[in-house]
Amino acid sequence: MTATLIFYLLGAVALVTTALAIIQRNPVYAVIYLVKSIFALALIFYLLGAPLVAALQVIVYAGAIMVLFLFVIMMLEITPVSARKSSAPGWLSWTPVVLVALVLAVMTLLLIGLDPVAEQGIPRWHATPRDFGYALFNEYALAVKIISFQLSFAAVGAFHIGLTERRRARMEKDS
Amino acid sequence: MIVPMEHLLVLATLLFVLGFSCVLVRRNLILILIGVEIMINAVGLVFIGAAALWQQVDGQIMVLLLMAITAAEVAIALALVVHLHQRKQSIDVGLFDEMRG
Amino acid sequence: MADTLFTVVLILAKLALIFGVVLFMAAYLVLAERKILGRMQLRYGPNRVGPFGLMQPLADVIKLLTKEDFLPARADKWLFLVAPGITAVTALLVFAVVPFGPTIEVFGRTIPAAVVDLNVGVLYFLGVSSMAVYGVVLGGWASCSKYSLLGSVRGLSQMVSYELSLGLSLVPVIMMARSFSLHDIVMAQASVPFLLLNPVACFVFLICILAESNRIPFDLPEAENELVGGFHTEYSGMRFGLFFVGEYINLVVLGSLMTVFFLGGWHGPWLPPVVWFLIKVLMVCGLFIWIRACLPRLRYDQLMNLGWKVLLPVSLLNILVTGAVLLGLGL
Amino acid sequence: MATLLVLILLLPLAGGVVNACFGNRLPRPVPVFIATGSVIGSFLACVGSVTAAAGDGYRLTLFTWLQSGNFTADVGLLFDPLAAVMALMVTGVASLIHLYAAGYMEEDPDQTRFFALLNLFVFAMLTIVLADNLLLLFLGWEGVGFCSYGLIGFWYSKKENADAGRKAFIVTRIGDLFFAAALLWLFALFGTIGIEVINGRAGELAGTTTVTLLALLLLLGACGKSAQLPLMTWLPDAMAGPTPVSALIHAATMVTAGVYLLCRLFPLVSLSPLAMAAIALVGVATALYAATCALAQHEIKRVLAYSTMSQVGYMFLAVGLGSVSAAMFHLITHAFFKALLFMTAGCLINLAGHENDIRRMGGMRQRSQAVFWLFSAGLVCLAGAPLTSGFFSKDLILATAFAKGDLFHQGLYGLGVLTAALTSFYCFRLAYLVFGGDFRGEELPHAPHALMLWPLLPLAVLGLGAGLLNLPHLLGGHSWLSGWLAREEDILHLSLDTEYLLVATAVGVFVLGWLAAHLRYRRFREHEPRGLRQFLLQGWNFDALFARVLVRPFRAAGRFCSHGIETGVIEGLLAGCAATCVSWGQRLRTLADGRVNHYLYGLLWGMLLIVGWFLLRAVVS
Repeated sequence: MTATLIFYLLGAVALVTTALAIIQRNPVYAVIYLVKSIFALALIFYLLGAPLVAALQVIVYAGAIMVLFLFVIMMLEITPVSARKSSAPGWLSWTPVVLVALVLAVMTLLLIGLDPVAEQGIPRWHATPRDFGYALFNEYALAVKIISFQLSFAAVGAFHIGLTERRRARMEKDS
Repeated sequence: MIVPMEHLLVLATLLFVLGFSCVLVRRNLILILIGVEIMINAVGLVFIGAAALWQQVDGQIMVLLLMAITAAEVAIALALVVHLHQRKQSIDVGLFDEMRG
Repeated sequence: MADTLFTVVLILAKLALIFGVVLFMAAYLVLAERKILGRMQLRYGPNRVGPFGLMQPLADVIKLLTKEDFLPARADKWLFLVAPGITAVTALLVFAVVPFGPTIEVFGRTIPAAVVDLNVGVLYFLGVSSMAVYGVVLGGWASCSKYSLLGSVRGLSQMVSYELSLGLSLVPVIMMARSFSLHDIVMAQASVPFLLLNPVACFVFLICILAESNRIPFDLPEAENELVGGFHTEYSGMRFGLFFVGEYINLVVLGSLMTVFFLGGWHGPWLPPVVWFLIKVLMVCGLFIWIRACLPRLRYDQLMNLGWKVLLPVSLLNILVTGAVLLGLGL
Repeated sequence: MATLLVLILLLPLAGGVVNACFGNRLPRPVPVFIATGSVIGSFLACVGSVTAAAGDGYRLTLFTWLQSGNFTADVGLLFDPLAAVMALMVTGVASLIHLYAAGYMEEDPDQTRFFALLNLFVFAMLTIVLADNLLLLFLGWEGVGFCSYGLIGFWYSKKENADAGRKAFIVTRIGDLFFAAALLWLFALFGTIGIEVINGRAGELAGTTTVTLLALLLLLGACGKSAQLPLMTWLPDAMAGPTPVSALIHAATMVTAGVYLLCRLFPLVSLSPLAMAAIALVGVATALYAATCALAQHEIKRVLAYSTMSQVGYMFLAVGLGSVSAAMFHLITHAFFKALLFMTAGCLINLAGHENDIRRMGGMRQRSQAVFWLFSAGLVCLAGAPLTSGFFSKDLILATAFAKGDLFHQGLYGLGVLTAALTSFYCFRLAYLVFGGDFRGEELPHAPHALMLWPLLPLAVLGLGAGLLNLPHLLGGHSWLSGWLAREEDILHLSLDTEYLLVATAVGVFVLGWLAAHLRYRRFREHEPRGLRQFLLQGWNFDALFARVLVRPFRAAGRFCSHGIETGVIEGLLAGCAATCVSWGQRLRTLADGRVNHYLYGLLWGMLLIVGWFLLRAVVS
């Protein structure tokens, strides 16, 4: 009972903060609201029996990805002043979005109405880190490897993109 | 039983639409990326809900993989943002239209 | 219903206790640091307020509270006000999972000597401590000052670099304890602390928490002599105090985590467990102060190189070695 | 025996290939020796193997050339009496012409190429003669066409020569097309292309339209090679080539290939009376046409070219009359005396100082007695003077026509006699113009090389005496050639009176022609070619006619295709398509405006469409 209430509360928080995040002019605020949204989502994950994923959600999204965003925002000195100049979505530009949202909402409701499984509630259940680890490294070992490769590719790619001309020239001279 | 699955799906859909509309409407590159993150989160929520519904850990693993992919994506994307900012001193996506027909 | 009520009351009681103890410790750590530093530099340190200067923390608090709460003109008001709180609160939040003693039996029920005993305690610690950086970053950014912003950016990159190694250095601990729960980790060290079993992980962890706490030799975000105080340049009064206290709370928290992960927690002969725990935490804090007195500050690129090119490979290798050894021993 | 037979073919081929590949690196006279020696060797091999041809002939399959499904083409040789006679004639005349050419071409810088082509020509001609299947024959057929092209245009730096070569090549190609069609049809009918098989099974087709059409196709093919109506226009122009070429190709061998082809497939061709009549008619018409044209020509070689056409027409007439031996008899005698005439004409041209025009000759007898006698010998043979070979062979054809008895053949006979009278006339016209009176040109004489005279002597002897080969019974002969060819039915059995009458007619027209020429050309009179004279000089204006009837419509069609269809329709269509694509692309490129969110809208609506479709289906079901 309490859990259900908390779920709706968290869901509302997530929706509101996300909505606030996307209408911010200042990207720093957007990031902060999003962090809140991520926290709410992480708690929902916890409620849904995924404590490990909830923790990872906080560590990875809030602790690393959003921090990276902040880092870039600050490094580029996208101050509220300069941000104000560049991005100001007028009311008109939201109309197609609203339209899309309406269509999507109708479709979702239709889908839910059609799907018998959706009627079921989500049972109380929770996955221990042990279950999680076993499944991850047995059934999904290949996926883990592929993801690892992808991460290393991304590291190399980011390094390459991040090289400035001067550093690139220096590296070529060295090699 | 915490909550009906459909409510969770509605929540995820709304989050997804919010993220998508952010990507569609905003012109700030960083905010567009944030919209992408929101969408990925919404997808993760569906995965977690499905995992709980079927009481299978697979959905949670998918979320973990999703996070890894997101991390890679963000690394590249932010590097690109820095690069683009170096070129134009701005991250307004409307300025980067050299690929137009 | 009564059961739930009892649990809530108990948690609140433990919270109050921990708040009190930690804040007290933080306040007197400040004094201790000043005293020790003074002695090490052949000075006296504060000794005017109260006997041996023991009332000095109280005086500081009064001073900070009565000072003008200054707000820079172009600052982002809301964030500027919130940021110091984040630092202090995240540091305190970590304490929720730190066990300071064995479970105790009260009125026929088992009560863990921690606010909550999460089964993903380690991840909770990592998650919350990764939030700590927001206080530094947002505070510096909201000040709308070049020094503050530079301090924030430094803090950010430092945090991102070292958090990875921090997490990875804990993986061997989890592997050896076969649990994410801090209580289980402590129980696993009943005979031998992990410091002796896996000194490499302990060393990496130590360096990383030094960086996390923004203390010398990793105090680049504040660096008085280049950034005029870094992220808290523009802060004054109680908000500065919050940053200040947060830093020392952090010191205590990290000290207790060091104790939990590597020093065997409350385990120890003769003395009661809580006392052992306190002694160990204080020893770690003393080590921190000692390091501050002895080491120079790293240059920024040295800091980055150390993080990415030394600590990260070492901790990764350590995981491999630990795993191989555990497999070899058939554990 | 097989070795000798192969050598007949292989020696000219080897000579040609060696000369073509290495001739230019060999010292000057060596290529000539190789060429001449190889042909003489081939002739000797022929002589050596001639006994094998007696009776049914000798067959030799060397290897399988092509195999595809049930189609098989062997490289096989069929050395039967017909082939033997032809091969002997070809190699023999070719040997003498090679010797002559060695003298004639002595100073030409390009003689290696000349002799290589000449050798290859001999090889190709022998392939036609010896082939045992039609495809191999066709290969030789094309081979002689190619060599003829190369040799007519030998001095290709002059445009007329190159044009003449092209004309010969293209016109004969028209005939080849019909021959190829006949070949394919025969394969379709019989499932084989072996000449003997086809001849053996030809009876199955007796009386059908198919055989008529086949025979007509073969006739058209033969017409192309043999310069018969209507594909005859190339031969006079082919005189642009060197004289030995004219002698070898356009008198003795290649132009008779058509006759040989018809003789080869005579069992097939003879099954259709209609086709036989057509052959006879084509033959006599060409004979008459060419004789009239020869009356008005100014150039000595063109006169001879038209006479060649006329004499080949006689041979066609003989085939059409059903007398293979008469055709072959005339073919052989004609080869001798026409080769002789051409080569002597070459000597005369040299003597007149490289002057072709007989109006600028005259008095040549004073310049060289030997040439005079040699040329006279050729001319009397051509004119059909009694007891010369030409007299016998031509008389045999005319007698055969007369012996058929019906009105059609009587008409043919009449035309043949008329042609004979014209032949006699133009022969003596030539003789009077060349030898009579005084020299009318200006150029200094250029004495012919000794090698250009000595090979003519055997030809003169053969030309005068070859009548012995098939001497009729009237004169105590035994029609040896007909016997050798196993064509006893060709031997005429006429009453003595009729024979005498025919001989008398022949002698009469000969004398008549002589007298008329004597009266007209005893003294040279210059005439402007005008009216009928001009008409005849231009070969009845057939070139102009063809140009108007064939070439111009063809050009117009080509121009229509290239300008109207190619440029207008095809390129227009393509350009239109391209322009449409470009304009649509220009319109569509505005869609790609480089705005990420616009792309995303497209993505979104597409996704919604798909999901909506599935939803709709789910709702409906």
